[in-house]
Amino acid sequence: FLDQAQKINDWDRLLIGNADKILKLNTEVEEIKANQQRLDNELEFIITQQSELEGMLDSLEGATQSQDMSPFDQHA
Amino acid sequence: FLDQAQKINDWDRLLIGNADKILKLNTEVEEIKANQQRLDNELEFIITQQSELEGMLDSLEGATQSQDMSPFDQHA
Amino acid sequence: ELRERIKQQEQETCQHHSRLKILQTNIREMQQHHAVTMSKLAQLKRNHVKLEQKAIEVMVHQEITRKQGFAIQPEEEQ
Repeated sequence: FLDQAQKINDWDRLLIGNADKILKLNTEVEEIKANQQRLDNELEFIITQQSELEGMLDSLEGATQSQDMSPFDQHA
Repeated sequence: FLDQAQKINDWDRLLIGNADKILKLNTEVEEIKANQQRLDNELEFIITQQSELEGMLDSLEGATQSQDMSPFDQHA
Repeated sequence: ELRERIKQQEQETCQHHSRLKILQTNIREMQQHHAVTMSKLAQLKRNHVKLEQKAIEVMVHQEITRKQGFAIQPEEEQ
């Protein structure tokens, strides 16, 4: 009988430990999800930045080329 | 009584299985966190580099515009 | 009474089991999400390299044009 009581106590301890760890895991999962959202936003930001840069480069390229159409012609 | 013992055995196994699963999930969570950290660093790096590039292009744009103050003037 | 406690423990264990299943599903989803993000990152990096190359080309071109302008203008004045 004592043996059984001991066993029940052990189980209790294991159960409480598991419950704690599950809670902790839950918190971490929520944290990771929030982080993923933040990283997604950063990715979006970079994509926007890249298309801005591309636009700038295109107009700079255009400006440079129209400068070439000048008296000091380029045959190359 | 044997039936009862069998039942207890079953959930004892479930309890231990849970504890194992918690460990496994914990490892996976740690892995995701480490991966996220790396991703975060890479995104930061790209953002910094692109912002630098943007600064350079900005000043280049300024230079191009001042060169354009030629016959085909720019009042804008 | 002991039996009652064991029954409670059993219920809690089952509850834990189903919570762990949900957690596992969540973790799988996050792993997939991460994989998608990584492929987006790869695309971003390629694009970044292209932009950098293009920027260098434009800058070099700009520099050449500027120098030509300086070199030629005085001669033309004469």
